[in-house]
Amino acid sequence: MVQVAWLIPALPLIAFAINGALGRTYLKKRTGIIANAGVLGALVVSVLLFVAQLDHAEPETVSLWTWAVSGDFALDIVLRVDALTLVMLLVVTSVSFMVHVYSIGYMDNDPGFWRFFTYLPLFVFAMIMLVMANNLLVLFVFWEAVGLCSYLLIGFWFERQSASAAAVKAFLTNRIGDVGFLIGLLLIWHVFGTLNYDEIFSLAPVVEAARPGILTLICLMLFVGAMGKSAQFPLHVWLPDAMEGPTPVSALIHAATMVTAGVYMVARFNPLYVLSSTAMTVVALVGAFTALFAATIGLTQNDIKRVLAYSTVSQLGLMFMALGVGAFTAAIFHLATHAFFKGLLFLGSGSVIHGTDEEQDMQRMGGLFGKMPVTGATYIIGGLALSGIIPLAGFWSKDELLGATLLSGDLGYLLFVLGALASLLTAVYTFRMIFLTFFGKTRMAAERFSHVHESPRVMTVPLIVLAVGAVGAGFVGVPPEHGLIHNYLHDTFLAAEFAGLVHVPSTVFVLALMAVSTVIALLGILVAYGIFMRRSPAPESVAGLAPPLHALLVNKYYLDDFYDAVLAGGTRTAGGLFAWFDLNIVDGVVNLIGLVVRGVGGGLRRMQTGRLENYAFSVALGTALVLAFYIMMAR
Amino acid sequence: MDSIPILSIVLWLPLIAAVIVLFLRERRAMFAVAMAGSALSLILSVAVWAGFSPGDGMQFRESFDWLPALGIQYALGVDGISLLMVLLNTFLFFLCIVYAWASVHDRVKEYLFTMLLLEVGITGVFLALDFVLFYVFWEIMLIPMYVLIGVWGGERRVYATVKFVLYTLFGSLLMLVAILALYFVYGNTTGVYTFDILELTQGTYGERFQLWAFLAFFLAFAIKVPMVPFHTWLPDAHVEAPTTGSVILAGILLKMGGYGFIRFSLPLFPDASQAAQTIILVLSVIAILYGAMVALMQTDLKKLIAYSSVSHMGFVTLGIFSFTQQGLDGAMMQMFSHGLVTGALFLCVGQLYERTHDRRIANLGGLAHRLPIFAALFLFFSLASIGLPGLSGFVGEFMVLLGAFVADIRIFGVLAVFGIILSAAYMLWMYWRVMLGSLKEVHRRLEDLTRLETAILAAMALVTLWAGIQPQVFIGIFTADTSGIVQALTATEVSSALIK
Amino acid sequence: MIIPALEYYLVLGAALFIIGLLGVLVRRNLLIVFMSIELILLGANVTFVGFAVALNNMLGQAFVIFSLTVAAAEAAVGLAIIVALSRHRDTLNVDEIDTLKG
Amino acid sequence: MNSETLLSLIFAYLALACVAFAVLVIMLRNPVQCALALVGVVFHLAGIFILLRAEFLAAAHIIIYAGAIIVLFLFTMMLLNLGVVERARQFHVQAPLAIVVGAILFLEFVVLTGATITVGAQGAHSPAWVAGQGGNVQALGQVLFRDYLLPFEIASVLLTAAVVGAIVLAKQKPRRPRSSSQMGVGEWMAERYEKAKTREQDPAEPR
Repeated sequence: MVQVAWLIPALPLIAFAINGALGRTYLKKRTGIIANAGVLGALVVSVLLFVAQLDHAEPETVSLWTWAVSGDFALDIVLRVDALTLVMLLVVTSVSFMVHVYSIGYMDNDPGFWRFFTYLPLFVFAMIMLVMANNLLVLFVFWEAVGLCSYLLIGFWFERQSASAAAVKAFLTNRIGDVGFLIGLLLIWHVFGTLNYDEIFSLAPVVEAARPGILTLICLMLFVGAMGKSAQFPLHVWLPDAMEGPTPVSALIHAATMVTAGVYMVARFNPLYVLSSTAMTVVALVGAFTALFAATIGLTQNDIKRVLAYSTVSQLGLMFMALGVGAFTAAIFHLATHAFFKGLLFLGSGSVIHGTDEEQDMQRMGGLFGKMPVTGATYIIGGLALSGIIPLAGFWSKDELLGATLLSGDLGYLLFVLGALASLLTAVYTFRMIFLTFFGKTRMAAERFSHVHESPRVMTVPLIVLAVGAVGAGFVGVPPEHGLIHNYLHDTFLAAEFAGLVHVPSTVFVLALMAVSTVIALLGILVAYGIFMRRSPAPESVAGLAPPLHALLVNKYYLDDFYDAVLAGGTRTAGGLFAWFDLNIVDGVVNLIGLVVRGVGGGLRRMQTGRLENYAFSVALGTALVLAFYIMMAR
Repeated sequence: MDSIPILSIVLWLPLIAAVIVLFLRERRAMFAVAMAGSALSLILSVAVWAGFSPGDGMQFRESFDWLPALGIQYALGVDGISLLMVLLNTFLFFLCIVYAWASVHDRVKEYLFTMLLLEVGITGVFLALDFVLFYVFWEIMLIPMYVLIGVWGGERRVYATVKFVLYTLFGSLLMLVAILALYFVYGNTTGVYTFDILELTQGTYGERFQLWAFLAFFLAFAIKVPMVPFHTWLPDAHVEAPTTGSVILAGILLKMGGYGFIRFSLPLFPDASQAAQTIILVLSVIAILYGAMVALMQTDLKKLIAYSSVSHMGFVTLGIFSFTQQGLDGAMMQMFSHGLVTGALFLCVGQLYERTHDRRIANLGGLAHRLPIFAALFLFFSLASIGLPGLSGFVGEFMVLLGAFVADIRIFGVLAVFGIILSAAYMLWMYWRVMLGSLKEVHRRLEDLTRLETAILAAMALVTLWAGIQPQVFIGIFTADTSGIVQALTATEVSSALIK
Repeated sequence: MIIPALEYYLVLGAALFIIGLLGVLVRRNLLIVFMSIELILLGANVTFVGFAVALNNMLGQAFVIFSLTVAAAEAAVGLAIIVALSRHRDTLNVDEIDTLKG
Repeated sequence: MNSETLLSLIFAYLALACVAFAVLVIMLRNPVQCALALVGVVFHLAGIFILLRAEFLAAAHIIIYAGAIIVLFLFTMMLLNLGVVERARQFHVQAPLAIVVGAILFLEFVVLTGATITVGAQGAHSPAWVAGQGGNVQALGQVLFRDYLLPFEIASVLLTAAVVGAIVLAKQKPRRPRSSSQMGVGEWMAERYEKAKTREQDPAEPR
């Protein structure tokens, strides 16, 4: 069964190839069908494979071809199928398929329809390969490939300067992370002499014993890569801007799948991370800080997609926090549930944008629930799941990772407080968004409000399906610590257990925690209700409570401006200096030499009268001198 | 196949075509002959590849005495290193001549003659197994290049050609001196006076002599590569050269420098190479970062790509002077990839220029609206140039970095990694300003690529993709030969360490 | 076997050579410059034949034949150039012909 | 007076006459006279060759130089009508310097001839061998057509090339707008004559 694993990436790839070659001239609208078929095929094969592998989650591999052999460096392209991969595959292919279906409706009137359905399967292919990679290099290759797709799709509406700018920003920020990843990869090659997962994992304890500290360095470098891809502070700046892309893209790439690649990577390298407590602490702290940091910004954003983007950054921060305390299963669990409800929220916001004729500013919305009931209902489900209301998906996973954090020791208390605060703010901004969008009196012009409509079925059906997922996906983790996903991933994260990072909570603890997190979520919703429903329209008045704080948050702590001025501006200034140096100094020296030679030549040129007899005379004179010299010497 | 002098045929076919072209009047006929000549040359070099057995040293050798009194032979042969270069060379020349069909209408006969002559010269450099023959080809190639830039070039072509020729001539004259010195030193110690490259490579030379000879060779190759600070001829030459001239210049001419380092500098002067390692590594890293920084601020498309070449070729020298298998293989792959990708980028710029008659980035914008096929291909090659994994550019850079990490010169590797951020920055920023955003009024009527132009770029794109997905196909050609060089080098390292 | 001694012939050759050289150097008329060049060749011929006889080697004499060939060819081409030149530039004055100047 | 003295005397006369005529060649104003002086040089040189028993070369010199080359010179002069033209300054400004250098060179030659030249090994072509071949002409023929046949043939190629070259050069039409292609030869010569006269009278004529 595992031998057909190559079909999973191959089918979307074939769809990409067909659409890319024929889409513009021949297929046009039919590209949507082909892309959907390809991704559906991948989904079906993934499910079949999952079912077939359900009872034994031993890693299996499928060799494809030799990539390169150079001296003692040898690398094959190998597909890996194990528990973690299969979980990721299921999430990726199912969400992808929903987004593909949805996009047929959403992109219907776009002149770049075929282009969209060329890029999207390419992304799915790359993402599938990313999770199926069996060695670091292939992981890196597709790590970059998904970044490329992200670049292409963010800049999809390339006539907009802001879209192109956002695309370049995303690519470059990711590149900064990738430099860390690449250095980590090279260090692994240098230290381990191999890039294969299993070999690295089995050698890790030996290496740690032989060269203490090197693993910390490697883990931190890899984590820099993860920070770039998963938009962790301080490399998070690209993700909100990435909302310039079409909304299905935001749902698929910038919420459900690609941005979780960092989480996947750290989880995949758990045998390395558990050996370095420093790296783990860094991961946890960065994650927790990002979670809170992004949530505060999310409170003040008015663009519906930007709120979701900061929410994504925040949720990814929670996942990293869980990874950092060794709760790998909880992190992956949250990754999976998050994919469903965040995908749902994004698609819902896309539906809103679609129905309101490209309106993204929540200040000009309100009261939309009556106009678009399906979207509104599913959106509320997604919001509840995100806030962590029992028994929706987000509750189980968030509850579990908060619990694991609390149990992880001294640092755990701090992390827990940060995480809980982030959860509280999450509930606040989520319901701020819901209230501002769907409830209260509308703030739209009457003329426009009358044109608001529910989206077509091709878009609402995916919403419903994802809403079902957002409700039900959490049950794979029930009962806590002993659910389906825990058993399934148990072997993958065995290293954490060996390292003593897994603490089994008592039942009382679990129940108490459940109560606490429910209270937190409800509290958040209440606060949002109090501010944004009862005193609607509220944003301005809220801002008036603490103007400096509000300004700070609205401007995202001025981090973007700082980067723009210092990093981009600095690089440009330096580039200008270098260019000047090259033109005037380096080339100047060359030209100076040329000038000197020319000057000397000009002097000598005057000797060239051009008259033959002068030349003949010089010859004669020269001969006379040579002979004179000869005669002198002969004496 | 032993009985057929296939290398000679590959080498001289374009010359025969060139001579025939001289006697033709019709443009169509001239192109037919030129294309046939270069296509046959390409096919035969692929045939050589098919018959080539990796790791068996020099193959398809031909030799007969030329000036036996002086130990000069006409000797040809290929190993993996030169085979890859020859393949790249014949491939690019064929495409360039096909491209010229659509773009060159001025002095066609002279143009084709020059191009074919250039092909002979460059192929000869890679095939020659005799120093004199090598030097002859090395210099002969300058003349058609000079003509190509000087006749079909831009406004400041005279300045550019003179600079190019003087610069390279300066380097190669020193090399000639070193070759003669080598000849006499080898002859004095062994009594055999020969210019045979393989035989001279077997010899061992004193440390002082190595240092001086290395320096002379180094200048010639460093100017060709070009390494910072000998690079300033490159932007000028590229900007003024006609499109095909730029393609050949970037695609193959620069590779002669890297080839020279691998073929001559390392085997002939192992001790001197070791001694110069640090300096060259520093220069390489400077080239990578400095070239990228300068490229960032260029306003002319061709200059930008020219400086990106400086940056990319920095990886080549970095790889070579890491003295590791991976580094050398990476350098080879980087040269191959750079030849394809930068060649293709110059073709793209040429096609753009034919349509807009402008190369200043500020005057372009939003061209993707009118030129969708072009936009896709241009993006493809820009990404390949950035070193996107899965395309050929990545393989070379990655393996060079591997080499740097293996050789414990990690600091250089780490610094070089930052070059890849900068390369993404200048390429994507350029692409954004040229292709994306809103279209300018003057460009409303541009036409997209013709089928022929698309086919040319697509052919290059396919090879780029192939080399990125399955680089082993190409690495397998030369890795055995590079490993021989590395082993010889490390052997001397060990021996000199023992002496100390 | 050579009367008078070889040196005399050599000195005669040298004298002719020098006189020819002087003609090239001092005269302004291109035609006369050409004649002076013939003188130089003649000087060389004397030296050749002198050596040939002194050394009992016919090669020297054979070489004079070639020297004659050169003289004839040179005269033919040179005079043709003179004709072309005088048509082209209206002068046979050597110092007015200075296009060799860089 | 033995034959040796006699021969020496003959040599002295011939050599002095050669030098005298040569000096005339470079001193006379009228090119025609120069050409005639050159004939004088050649004839006396032929005498010297006979003195050296190189009869064939003597004849060849007279035939080729006097018969061909100098005639060619005279013909050119007539074609260009130069005999009349040359009344301008005849000698170059560098003449005094050149004479000094020439004198020094001559002295050096003489010194070298007297001091350093040693006669090398004797060749195979002794007078006896020459006589055995049937004389100078036959001997030279043996050497030229047997030992040095290829160079001889190449020399003929050179001559052919020279002939072709001369024709090409002389056939070139002047590039001036008032080209002589429309003029008859006489008209063209007349025009040149006028031009030359005006130039001669013009005091501002460049040196």
